[in-house]
Amino acid sequence: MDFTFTEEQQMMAGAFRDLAADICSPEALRALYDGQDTQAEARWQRLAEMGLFGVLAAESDGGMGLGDTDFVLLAEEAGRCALPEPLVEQAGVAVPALREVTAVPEVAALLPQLASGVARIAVVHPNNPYANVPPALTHWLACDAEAVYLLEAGAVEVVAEPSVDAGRRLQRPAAMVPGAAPLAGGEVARELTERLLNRGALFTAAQSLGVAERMLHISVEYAKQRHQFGKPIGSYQAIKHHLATVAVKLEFARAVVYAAVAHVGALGSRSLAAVSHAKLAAADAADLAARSAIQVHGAMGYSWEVDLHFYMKRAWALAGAWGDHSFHARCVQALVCGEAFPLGPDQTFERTA
Amino acid sequence: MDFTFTEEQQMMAGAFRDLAADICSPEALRALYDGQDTQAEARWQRLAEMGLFGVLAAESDGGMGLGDTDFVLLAEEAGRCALPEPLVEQAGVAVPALREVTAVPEVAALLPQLASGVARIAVVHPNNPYANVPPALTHWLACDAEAVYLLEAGAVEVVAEPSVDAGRRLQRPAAMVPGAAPLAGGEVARELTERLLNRGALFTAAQSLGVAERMLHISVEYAKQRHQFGKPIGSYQAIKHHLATVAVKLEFARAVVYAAVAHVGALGSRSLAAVSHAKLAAADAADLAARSAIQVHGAMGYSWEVDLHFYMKRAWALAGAWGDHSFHARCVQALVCGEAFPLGPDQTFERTA
Amino acid sequence: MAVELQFTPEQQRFRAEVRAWMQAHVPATPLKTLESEAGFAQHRQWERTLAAGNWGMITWPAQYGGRGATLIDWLIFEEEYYRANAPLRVNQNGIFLLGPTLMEFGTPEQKARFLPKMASGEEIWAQGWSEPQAGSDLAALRATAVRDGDTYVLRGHKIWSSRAAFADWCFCIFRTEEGSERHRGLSFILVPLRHPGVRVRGIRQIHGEPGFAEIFFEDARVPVANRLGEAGAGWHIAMATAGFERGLMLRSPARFQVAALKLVQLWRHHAEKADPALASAVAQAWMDAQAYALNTYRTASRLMAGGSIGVEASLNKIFWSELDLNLHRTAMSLMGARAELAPGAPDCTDPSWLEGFIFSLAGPVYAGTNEIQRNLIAERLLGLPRG
Amino acid sequence: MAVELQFTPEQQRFRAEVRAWMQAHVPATPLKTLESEAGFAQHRQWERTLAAGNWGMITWPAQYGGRGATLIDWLIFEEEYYRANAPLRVNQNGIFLLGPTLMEFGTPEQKARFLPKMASGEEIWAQGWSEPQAGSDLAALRATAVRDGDTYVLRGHKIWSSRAAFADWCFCIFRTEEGSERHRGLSFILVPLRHPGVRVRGIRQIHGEPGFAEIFFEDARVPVANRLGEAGAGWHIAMATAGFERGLMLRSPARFQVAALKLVQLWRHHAEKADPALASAVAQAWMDAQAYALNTYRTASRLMAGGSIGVEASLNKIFWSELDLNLHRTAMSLMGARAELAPGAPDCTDPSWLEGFIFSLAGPVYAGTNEIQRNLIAERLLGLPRG
Repeated sequence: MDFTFTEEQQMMAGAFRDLAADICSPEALRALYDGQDTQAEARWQRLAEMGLFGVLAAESDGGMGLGDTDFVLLAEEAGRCALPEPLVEQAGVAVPALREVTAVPEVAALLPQLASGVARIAVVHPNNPYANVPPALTHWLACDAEAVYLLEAGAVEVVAEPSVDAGRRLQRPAAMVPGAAPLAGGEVARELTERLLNRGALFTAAQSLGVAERMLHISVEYAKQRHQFGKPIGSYQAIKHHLATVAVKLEFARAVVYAAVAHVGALGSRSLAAVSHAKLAAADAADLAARSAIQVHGAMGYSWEVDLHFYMKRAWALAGAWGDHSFHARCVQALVCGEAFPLGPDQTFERTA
Repeated sequence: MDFTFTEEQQMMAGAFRDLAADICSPEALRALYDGQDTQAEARWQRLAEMGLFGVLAAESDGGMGLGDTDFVLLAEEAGRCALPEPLVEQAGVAVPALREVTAVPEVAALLPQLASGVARIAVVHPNNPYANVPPALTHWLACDAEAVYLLEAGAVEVVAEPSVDAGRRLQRPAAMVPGAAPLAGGEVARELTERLLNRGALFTAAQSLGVAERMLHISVEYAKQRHQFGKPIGSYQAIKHHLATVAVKLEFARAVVYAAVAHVGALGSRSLAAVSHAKLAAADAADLAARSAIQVHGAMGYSWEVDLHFYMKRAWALAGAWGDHSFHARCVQALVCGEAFPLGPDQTFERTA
Repeated sequence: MAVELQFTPEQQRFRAEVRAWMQAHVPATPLKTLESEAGFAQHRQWERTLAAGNWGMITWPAQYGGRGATLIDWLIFEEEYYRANAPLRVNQNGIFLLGPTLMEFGTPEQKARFLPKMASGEEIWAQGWSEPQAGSDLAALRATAVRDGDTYVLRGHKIWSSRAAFADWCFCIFRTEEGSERHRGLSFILVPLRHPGVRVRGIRQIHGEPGFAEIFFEDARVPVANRLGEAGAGWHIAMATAGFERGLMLRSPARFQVAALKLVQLWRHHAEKADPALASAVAQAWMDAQAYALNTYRTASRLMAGGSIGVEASLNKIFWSELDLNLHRTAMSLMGARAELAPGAPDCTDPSWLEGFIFSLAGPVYAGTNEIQRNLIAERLLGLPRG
Repeated sequence: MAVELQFTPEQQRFRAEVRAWMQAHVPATPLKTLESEAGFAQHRQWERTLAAGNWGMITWPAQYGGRGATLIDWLIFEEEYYRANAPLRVNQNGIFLLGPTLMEFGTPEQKARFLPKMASGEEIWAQGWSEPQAGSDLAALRATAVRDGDTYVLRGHKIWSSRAAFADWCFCIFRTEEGSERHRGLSFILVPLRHPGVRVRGIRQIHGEPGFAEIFFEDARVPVANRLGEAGAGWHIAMATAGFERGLMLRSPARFQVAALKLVQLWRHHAEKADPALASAVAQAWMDAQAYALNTYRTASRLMAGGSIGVEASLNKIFWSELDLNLHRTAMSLMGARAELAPGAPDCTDPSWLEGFIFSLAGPVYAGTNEIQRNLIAERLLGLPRG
């Protein structure tokens, strides 16, 4: 029983954070918002150089062969810097899913390409209808309860669905080439689809933690320097209590997200509840952080010229991605109120439903 | 279109408030809580002397022949002083209900007695299973969707159901004399029962307003005189914001309750929604006032020796009386989300469903 | 018997008249946003149409282009206005804020010069009060107007000025007494925006449009006759204007009732897969909009019976801003994955939800933050000691 | 790989051992409330039973009657303790607060004199810190201990002293330096409660039972040897004790997880007629109890890896107190008309909900109000300036 991350895990996250400060600074996001995003490919290359796309890939595929726990802090950093590229979907969702079907030759061939970042994949799921698409997309991973498809980008007709978050390039597949053969069907497809959603939701929750902490940090700094009525607004109890309340929500959401990592590879009601709980708790923390940030910044927080809005919009976007509030809330309500698995103080870390 | 009360209406409420200060002071409530309540009959007499039981009774029955709007401020005062006796149930609920069935000789004979306070009635309804019983009870008014019964006290076997609010003497009818003849059945009974609930819920909401305002007042006074860290706690922003938030909730609940008075005599979905809205808004205001009062008083508010708990317990009790939260919330949800009547800005004062 | 909550036959006739006119005149296709130049021009034209129908500001006296209507009539007008989905009022700073202020403090010449063109929508007004270092703490403002014969020379930097990007005139507060502090030595001055030494720069909002502007005064000269009231009376007059802003006119309930109705319809569309708790949020939104409407009529009755608006303004501000935020947050939850889609995205079925949500975020902070309103309530209504 | 959230075989064996012992020893019929004299005696007896099984305070070192158990073992013990519905710990002031304080600051004689009898449940302790004018602002306390040779003469009035109505001893803070102010000149003194010059008066709580007591010191004399630490070190020691109070021991998550499970069962009983929004409140209660448990294990891991508890204590205090309040408010809503029924009313099916609700109301205000905790978080965790 140990809830602490290893030094290696923290160092890798720290290294990514340093990289992000370089390639995904507020200035970079401003350029992107002003329609001059020339850096997408360059960012992708830098992420690839650090090997981030291969964290969950097998070493035999050129990956690091690490586990979900090693990835969760990276997803958090991707949220903290509001990374535009879908690192999380490719490295955290698609790769581990495809590792379940390496028997399929095209998958075996693709995995090393995905791990190196040469191939770029977008993932759609019934609960994630709008895929955040990488630069120079090469493949789609699409699924429903019946079947999972791996398709070349050219084989899919797409519709662009611009987001209020200019850092997300959303597309929706409009039609696939007729008669595309599914990667998997039946039980295998059902399980793949469930695990895809588990990882998508959990690593989205981790991003929400990161973006929430970023907004809290920005608000605290602003509250220290902005003066009103002759003293820093951060010395007023109302401001203090807003931000302290965010800190509380964030602290406990963090524990829930980290604990849920152990469930993403599993199936069954207890894992579904743990993942949905994580998604809800992290989204709530990010939502509160955003509203409190506006309270603290006043009209200033409402301005395009202040960094805050990059992270606020990411928080709004993540709330609806990989299962929206209703989906995850109904999931927890049905399982808990229906006692789908034993509840109680001795059950905190149980895995099996 | 006029939302103001007449001087007469305000004077009558003021007179009752003065009387309450005399017969229903915190000292009187303390005696009652300490089990030495010798004043119930005396209080009843004083209420009768002021003619309060006859406010809604016909002048021909010795009443004042006034309307529900004239009674709502009195119900509010009954809440403000946490009156133990069921003035509201007898004068505000039973009398107007019985006036609909004066064709029944025993009703015609009873009304003058109820208006004068000589007769004392308790009212049970499917949504108000525990009746607050007056001293020297003489009659029961009991109803369900099928039938309405008027019974002599002796004819009903009752079970005492003590409340955490020592100011409420609750009883539940366990059995009636077999074969008692209903006052009314069929459609008449259904309508009587619906209007009984409307008045019971609306005048309970008015009492919640009064008890909420009392708790706010007590908290404000305490916050002015209690010092911590060298200044009155009422000068701290956290305390100010707690109490200001109560004031906001109370202000708007008041408008909702006063507007709903016009609906209690009517039938149909719009009236049900207006009354349920009033019950919910007033109960929410009282609940928030109680929690904020505890916040302001600290451990002191938690003590038997401070007046606050008399009013806090009344607030809790009223929340479940005459339709609990779930009943009224489901009612509004079903009617509004189901668009049972036209919604929109031109509909604010519509009466018909 | 009082608390008579039915409209009189006259009021019902008035409602019918407004409804008929709106049906006949409200543009079938919604106007472009008034935060764009083209949209601003369209909204200016709409104000002319309203004025032509004598609907510009019905509560104003007839001699200024009004109808001398009562507050109740005003509320009825707004109900029909929003019910008809009529355009936003680009003229609102004029008709709700400066207009009443001019009537109270203006000279006959000032009234004659400014009110008719305001009424006709010919001149659109902006408000120039806040400064980078003077937001909630307005008395900290620094912009100066130095007297030079019959003119004032203006220097300073105003910010968060609504409508200013495309408006014609701005009513501002300047420090006219050198070395004066806080509330003293301020004057209320009317300044043309297309004028030498006046530079206007739009501030893009998080939705990308310039909802507000900054105004830079670089030795701009205006006649002393543009000063409203006495020199040094600026704070007093500004507080009166703020009173109008916090009064009943600006945030009439109809807007929220229309939004609540839309939310109910959104719920019905999503009910099958929605978190059942959102049903209670939807019902709460309707109840709150209804409560806000009822309390507004209650306040209007009080005012018409000779009362004056005081701290209720703060109660109203908190209530409508929280109701608006909760209502739009509920809508965003209901829309799920679609909530983030930008106006113009194929699957973005109704862009007004995202725009409304973003606008609602500003509610608790503008026109006096809700924190400040709570302090006012605690001190003025509840009588708690100042911090 | 870290974040390994499975119990070791040893930990699983330990859980089984606790479970078996609890099954064998927890009284079948619940004890009377420890706020009554008879109930207090029953709870004292239960402490003796626990001590006999060496379960009194498993985290204490063996020489003081403990098992030197880890924090994780402690959490497992609590899970089984609450799962078995075992009695409240009448001994908690001793084992959680004074015990650790004595181990850190006591002389060998003091440890030998007090710890064993504390461990055995023979001596039950009360806490005597607050005074009528010194609640949240503890440094304002006035009670004095005047040195007279080898004794202190105690004068003053303590209040909100938990367990004091029937306890044997009280650990108090007195002003030992005449004319000293605020945090200076205070000493930490152990006082017998059945003692000349010491008068204890129960304070009835809103549920009618004396949950707390007032203690009046009227020239009570205690030996100087009863002082813990140096004269004037009282504040420093009290802060250490407060640290233990805010630490992990006192509010272990199991209590809330058991309550959440009961709430789920209450929901299932009322689901048919309940506001569907209450389903989400029930699910939230379970999620929050789970989150509190997870975060407690997370903190425990950090502490076992050599970290120390700091401002997390404030985060915990806010989280559990709000979770407890929301959980019980939801239960009261679900019970509807029955919620107000007093224990003993025929239709009062489970009095623990009303009692728990009333207790939960105190959560946000005792052990440092949540306002104060938020100030601490803002200043110590977020680094915001002091007000």
